[in-house]
Amino acid sequence: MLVSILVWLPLVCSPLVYLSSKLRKGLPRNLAISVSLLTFLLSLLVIGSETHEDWIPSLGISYHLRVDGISYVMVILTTFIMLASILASSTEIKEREGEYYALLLLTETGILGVFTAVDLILFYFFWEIVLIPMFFIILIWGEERRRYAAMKFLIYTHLGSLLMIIGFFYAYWSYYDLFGKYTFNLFELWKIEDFMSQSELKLLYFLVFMGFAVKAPIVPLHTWLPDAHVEAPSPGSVILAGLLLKMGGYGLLRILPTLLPETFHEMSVLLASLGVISVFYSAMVAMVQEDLKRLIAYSSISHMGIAVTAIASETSLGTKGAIYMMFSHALINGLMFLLSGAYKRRFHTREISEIGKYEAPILSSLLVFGAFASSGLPGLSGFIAEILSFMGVFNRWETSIWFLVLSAVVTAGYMLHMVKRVVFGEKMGEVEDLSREELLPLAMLVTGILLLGLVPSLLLGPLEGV
Amino acid sequence: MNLEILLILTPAFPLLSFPLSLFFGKRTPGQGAVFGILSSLASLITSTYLFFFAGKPISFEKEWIPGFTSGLYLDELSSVMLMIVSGISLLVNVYSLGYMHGEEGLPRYYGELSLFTGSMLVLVLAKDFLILFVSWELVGLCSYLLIGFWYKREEVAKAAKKAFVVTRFGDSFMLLGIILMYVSNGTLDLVEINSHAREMSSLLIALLLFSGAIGKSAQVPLLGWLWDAMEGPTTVSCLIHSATMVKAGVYLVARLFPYFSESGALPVVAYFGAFTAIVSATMALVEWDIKRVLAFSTISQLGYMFLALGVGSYESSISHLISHSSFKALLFLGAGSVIHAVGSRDMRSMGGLLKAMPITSTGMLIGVLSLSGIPPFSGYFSKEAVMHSVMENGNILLYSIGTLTAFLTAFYSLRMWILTFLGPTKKEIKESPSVMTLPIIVLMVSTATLGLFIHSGGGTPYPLLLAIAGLILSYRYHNAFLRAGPLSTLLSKRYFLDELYDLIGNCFFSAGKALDLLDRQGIDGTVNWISSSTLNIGDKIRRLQTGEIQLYLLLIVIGALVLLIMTW
Amino acid sequence: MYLEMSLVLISASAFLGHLFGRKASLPFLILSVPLLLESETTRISHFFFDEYSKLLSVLVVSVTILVSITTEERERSAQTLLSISALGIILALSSKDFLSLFVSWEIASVTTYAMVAVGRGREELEAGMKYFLFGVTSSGVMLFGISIIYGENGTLSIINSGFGIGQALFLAGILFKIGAFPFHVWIPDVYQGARSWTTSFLAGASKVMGFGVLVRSSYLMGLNGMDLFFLLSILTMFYGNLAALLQKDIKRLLAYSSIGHAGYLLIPLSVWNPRALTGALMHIVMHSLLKVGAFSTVLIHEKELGRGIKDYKGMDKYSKLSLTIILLGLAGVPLVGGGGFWSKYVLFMGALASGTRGLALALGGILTSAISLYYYARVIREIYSTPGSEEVPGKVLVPLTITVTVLLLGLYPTPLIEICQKVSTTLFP
Amino acid sequence: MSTLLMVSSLLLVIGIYGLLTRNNPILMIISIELIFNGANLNLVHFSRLYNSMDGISLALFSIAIAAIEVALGLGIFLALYKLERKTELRKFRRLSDEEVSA
Repeated sequence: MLVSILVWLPLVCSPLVYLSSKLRKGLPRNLAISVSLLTFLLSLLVIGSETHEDWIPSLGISYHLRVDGISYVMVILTTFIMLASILASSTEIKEREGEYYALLLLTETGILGVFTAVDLILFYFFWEIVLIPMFFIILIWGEERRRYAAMKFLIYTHLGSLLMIIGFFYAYWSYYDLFGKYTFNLFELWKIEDFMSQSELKLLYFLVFMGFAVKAPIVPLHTWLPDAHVEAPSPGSVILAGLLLKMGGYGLLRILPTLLPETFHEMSVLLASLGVISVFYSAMVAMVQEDLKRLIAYSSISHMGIAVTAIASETSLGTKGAIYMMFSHALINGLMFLLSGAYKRRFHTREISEIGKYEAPILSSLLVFGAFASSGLPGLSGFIAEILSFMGVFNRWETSIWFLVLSAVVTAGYMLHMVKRVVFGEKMGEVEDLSREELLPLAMLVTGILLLGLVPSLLLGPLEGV
Repeated sequence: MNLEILLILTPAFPLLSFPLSLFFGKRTPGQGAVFGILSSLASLITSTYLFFFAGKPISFEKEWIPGFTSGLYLDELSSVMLMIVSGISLLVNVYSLGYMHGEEGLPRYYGELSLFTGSMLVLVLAKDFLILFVSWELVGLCSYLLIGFWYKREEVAKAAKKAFVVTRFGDSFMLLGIILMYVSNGTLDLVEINSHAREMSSLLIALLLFSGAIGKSAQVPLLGWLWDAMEGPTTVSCLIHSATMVKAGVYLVARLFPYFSESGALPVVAYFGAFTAIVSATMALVEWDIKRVLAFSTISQLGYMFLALGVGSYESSISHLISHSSFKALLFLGAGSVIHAVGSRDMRSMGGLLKAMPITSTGMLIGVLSLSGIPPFSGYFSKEAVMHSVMENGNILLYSIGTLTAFLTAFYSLRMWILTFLGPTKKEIKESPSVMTLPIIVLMVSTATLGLFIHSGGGTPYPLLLAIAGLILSYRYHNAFLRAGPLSTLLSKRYFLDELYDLIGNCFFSAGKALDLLDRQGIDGTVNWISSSTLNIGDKIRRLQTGEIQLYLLLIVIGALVLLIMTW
Repeated sequence: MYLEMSLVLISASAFLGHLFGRKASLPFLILSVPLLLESETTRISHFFFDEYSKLLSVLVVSVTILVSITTEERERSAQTLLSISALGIILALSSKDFLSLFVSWEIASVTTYAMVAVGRGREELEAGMKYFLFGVTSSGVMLFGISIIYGENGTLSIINSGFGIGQALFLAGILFKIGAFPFHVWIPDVYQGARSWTTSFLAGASKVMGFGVLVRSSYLMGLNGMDLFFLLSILTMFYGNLAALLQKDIKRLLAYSSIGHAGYLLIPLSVWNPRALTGALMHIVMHSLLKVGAFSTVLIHEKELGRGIKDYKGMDKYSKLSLTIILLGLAGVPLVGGGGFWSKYVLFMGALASGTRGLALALGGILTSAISLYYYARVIREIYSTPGSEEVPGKVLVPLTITVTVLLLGLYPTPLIEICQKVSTTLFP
Repeated sequence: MSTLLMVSSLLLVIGIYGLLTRNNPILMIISIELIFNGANLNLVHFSRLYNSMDGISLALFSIAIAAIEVALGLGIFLALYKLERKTELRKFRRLSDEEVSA
């Protein structure tokens, strides 16, 4: 019962937040913070809870939410990142705050639902809910090319998820033909696998895979991400990078292998090679980016690529590594996006060569911290994620590991190249440093990265059963 | 039980002083120096206690990442290293009181210095590969931060980035080796690996680990970053880039010596070491930057240590490591005080400082003599031990390279000393403050006395003879190699290594640009093309509705006709 | 007995509407709805009222009520035309022989021609003229088809007799009304020209008649599952959505979107299975509600904002919110789009149930709804680009109620699905 | 028998031809009437053939309906004529996608 309260709490509160903007200017922000804080605390004790009722019995659609090892970790990540981005929004968002915070809470419900849904239609229901609020967030509060980016984001991901829903229907009907019962329950539908022909299975795999491949960007399908990230307001891109990509990753990690175990095994070589390509490809492209946010966007594609490869290895180490990578990547890229937002507020541009002209000690030291965290420096969460993922991948394939390790070097290369141009070099003067208000979310993310770097059992504990 | 606590405390002190000096440094005297000095002093005391009184080996274990056990381990080798690291770190901390006086951002400097000392101590004490690799990278981070201390200057930024990326390149191969080790042997524990070396050893893993050592100890081919690292403060160059960090590679091979010998990788180590020694020695002949000369000599002495390990003599390599730490630190601190006085690193603006800086010049002289391997000093005994073990190994090529390098070492070190201290005095300067000369004196004493502890086998005299010949020749024509035409340009261009590195960097960049173009035009292009083509189709179709009734009626009739046709 | 009562009430509302305007006709209309709900399957002379026609007629009457609320008070003739047309539609939906079908069909169509032209404005009259000419031609063609069918099988009742010339001509007439591909040409011009309340009636109710009669008669004539319908459905889907991409005028955009939705409604005809039919029934209900909601919102802001999408700024926040939800519902987005999501996906789910043709239809449907999301989002983008004005016009009541019902159906669609499922099983003996 | 069918389909074709070519609404209404009468002819003929009254009743209804439609059509045309002062249907191009290009 707890899990439905958790999932629907933000949605229920969002109209309140929207209406509160009429009463007093600052109210929506405080209300949103308290709601997300409440959800975060609630998410800590939601382990193991499950609700299962009928929603549309005649079609076999049930309202089935469940929190086990993996989704528990993901739920905590969601509420944590959401809290951080709401805190960070106060400095970034000045007008139409009521609508902004209401949309954020709506997104939170969608994401929480995705990580806990067991029924495929319910999963798709929450999957699609996230799209519209993010579209509006990019559209109304984004930067110059926001209209193009918002439209591209909406249509691109929508089309991907549409293919996925057709895959679910396909499985649904074959289940009905074989067993005569209507159900969308994930843990029932995999029984269809040994009755269906190879070509059908490949088609089903492809359809469902497309939905996840667009969201956890796998290279050929990633071009919506840099535009969406660059144009979204920085708290928005924190959620985009931090949580939306994880939905794709979670799908690949959880939904696809349970729905089609053997086919997933057969196709895992393809998935791994796609993952490796996206790691290396986006690392190389990130190297030449002139726009700070675009560089971080490509680096998040490359990190997610590592997670995808680790998922494809299907080893227990690999899965743990993938989840760890997703968690730490959310924190690190969240931090980097907030920093780039801070730079944007000070210099009104994202060009790396421009923002290096002035001195901001705390801001640049945090940037250095973020750069090293994302290049997997030991002692920070990125390192452990990489170690686990590499070991997991190595168990299955030796060759791909060379590319992954080389891309880790390239990551360090372009991150330091960026740091060199921003932090080092001639300074023309001072600019006012991070205010206390800006520091709070950053401090949250930094402690998260450090904590996960030094005490990995915190996150690996609940993942024992994986 | 209290030994284990002592074991943990040694690295804990400096690691603790990192946040302290970073955040509270501003308010304390010396901008955080207090924390630096106290913490290195404390760890020196504990390591001396551990060295003399503790029953070795001591080990401490705890499960860090679920599924992997990691911890600290102390034996003779690591306790010696403990002594060296904490000792030199103390001297450098004291020295930088004077050298870094008046610089802004000192709390950051002292914080990073103690972070470095702490992670170096952890590296030396690491019991398993995870802790080793964590401290390995942390040490790399500190070297990046400290090289980049004067971040305002452009070449400093380049040097720091280059240092980190090149060492990271080596480390990534080491990471591969570690993962391969875990996957094939199931354990990362160094002690266990050494004890089961026979059945666990594999040449590939050994070479991968060695490539990590090459990256960190700046051996061929990854040596391009060390002389650029001289952009950092001299105290940093002394502590990190000569005495401790660059020795991590040698320490790694020494720590896994049984594993390396079983896997048959030692000859490779030997040849890499010898080749690096000779190449870097030649580069030093034409160098005008005093710190760069010392950097080349560090690389070549490291080559010696790898050579000693390669030929199978573990003791001589460690002894050379110990003696090198003291006389190279002495040379660097001496060079530091000269730079501090003259204000530039270029030897052409120095000269005739003998009378003005008596302590520094005598200290540098002792260092030079010990470096060239002239008796009473420790350099002679340790280098003698190395050459003796090479001779015993019977490999003539290695032996001749060794002796030739000895000659070159003597030549360029005396040349450096002459150019700085003899000749016409160009500037009126005075001796450095006592806080800088005190460490120099301490190191002079240690360089002189250390020789007694090293028992060398008393091998062939050739290295000594050639060293003396080198000294004499260098006294006479110290700039000979500058006028050697094409050879001198080759040397001054450092075998075009810098150009090679830039080339690699650029080709990565151009590949990146090509892929970015592909991304913007290619993939993004197709996406935009699809959307614009659908829009065009939409537009073409839209034009069908001209609003003219006749056309509409025609359409309806055609539709009805099509239906009729469908009936057949 | 209830059925006769409700029919009498509707005709009474038509008569009173003319005399006393909306105040008199509305209560009668509202009263007739519960009566219709109570009526059991009976047979009055030529008309067979069963579950199928009951569902659709309740929909039509509620649409008529909503539309008549949006008309101005003084437009007396509007009420009568609306009620008579509703009456015609109800009768057409429940007729099983050509005579009653043709007569009620004509009653409904003639009143709609009059409705379009009643505005007396330059655009209304041109639209009325065009609509009149196309409508009458197609009913002429339909009548000719009926005469040939009558010639072949000697009886006027609709029976299964293959697919000859007569059937083809008859189908042409019906497809014209629903706006399938070759016969859709009149829809954009008439929807743009006519007054908004007429357009919402056309989109909401007369399309229901077209769909209802098409399904029943093709079922009776055994034409369901023909390749023709597959082709028509795909073509209509793609034509409607592609043409809507670059529309500047919001009413024209909604017109093309209803052509697109007509394509979806043709799916069950080509893939004849109970689930697809349930989906189609749900979709016709949702589509009518959403279109009436959309056009009534447009009606409110027609005067001050004009109809170009570019200048759709500064609406009050309630109508902004309801138009957004309605458009997202048409696009089939879950939760925020409410019931629109369920109806579309039950339809596609049904399509997928039968073979590769069903898969092609479902893929086509998915692709076109993605395209439709583009132009709906373009409209939403314009609405939200500037903050809304504060004062709230009284007329916003109708779109708001529709939005609320759509959202409720989005959260808990089971009642609607149950009813449609019950109805669709009656068609599968 | 087939000759009668010939005549009615001839009527249909003429009606459609009249619609497509003539531009004056009144003439178009006349051609629509032709189509209706073609259908009526058919109906009456077949009901005579099957000796049942259905066809004739439908024909009667259709005549009535045709009359209603003609009245309505003329009404609309007159209102349009008052406003536009021109009868060429091709002139009425305001409702179209033409000028509203992308």
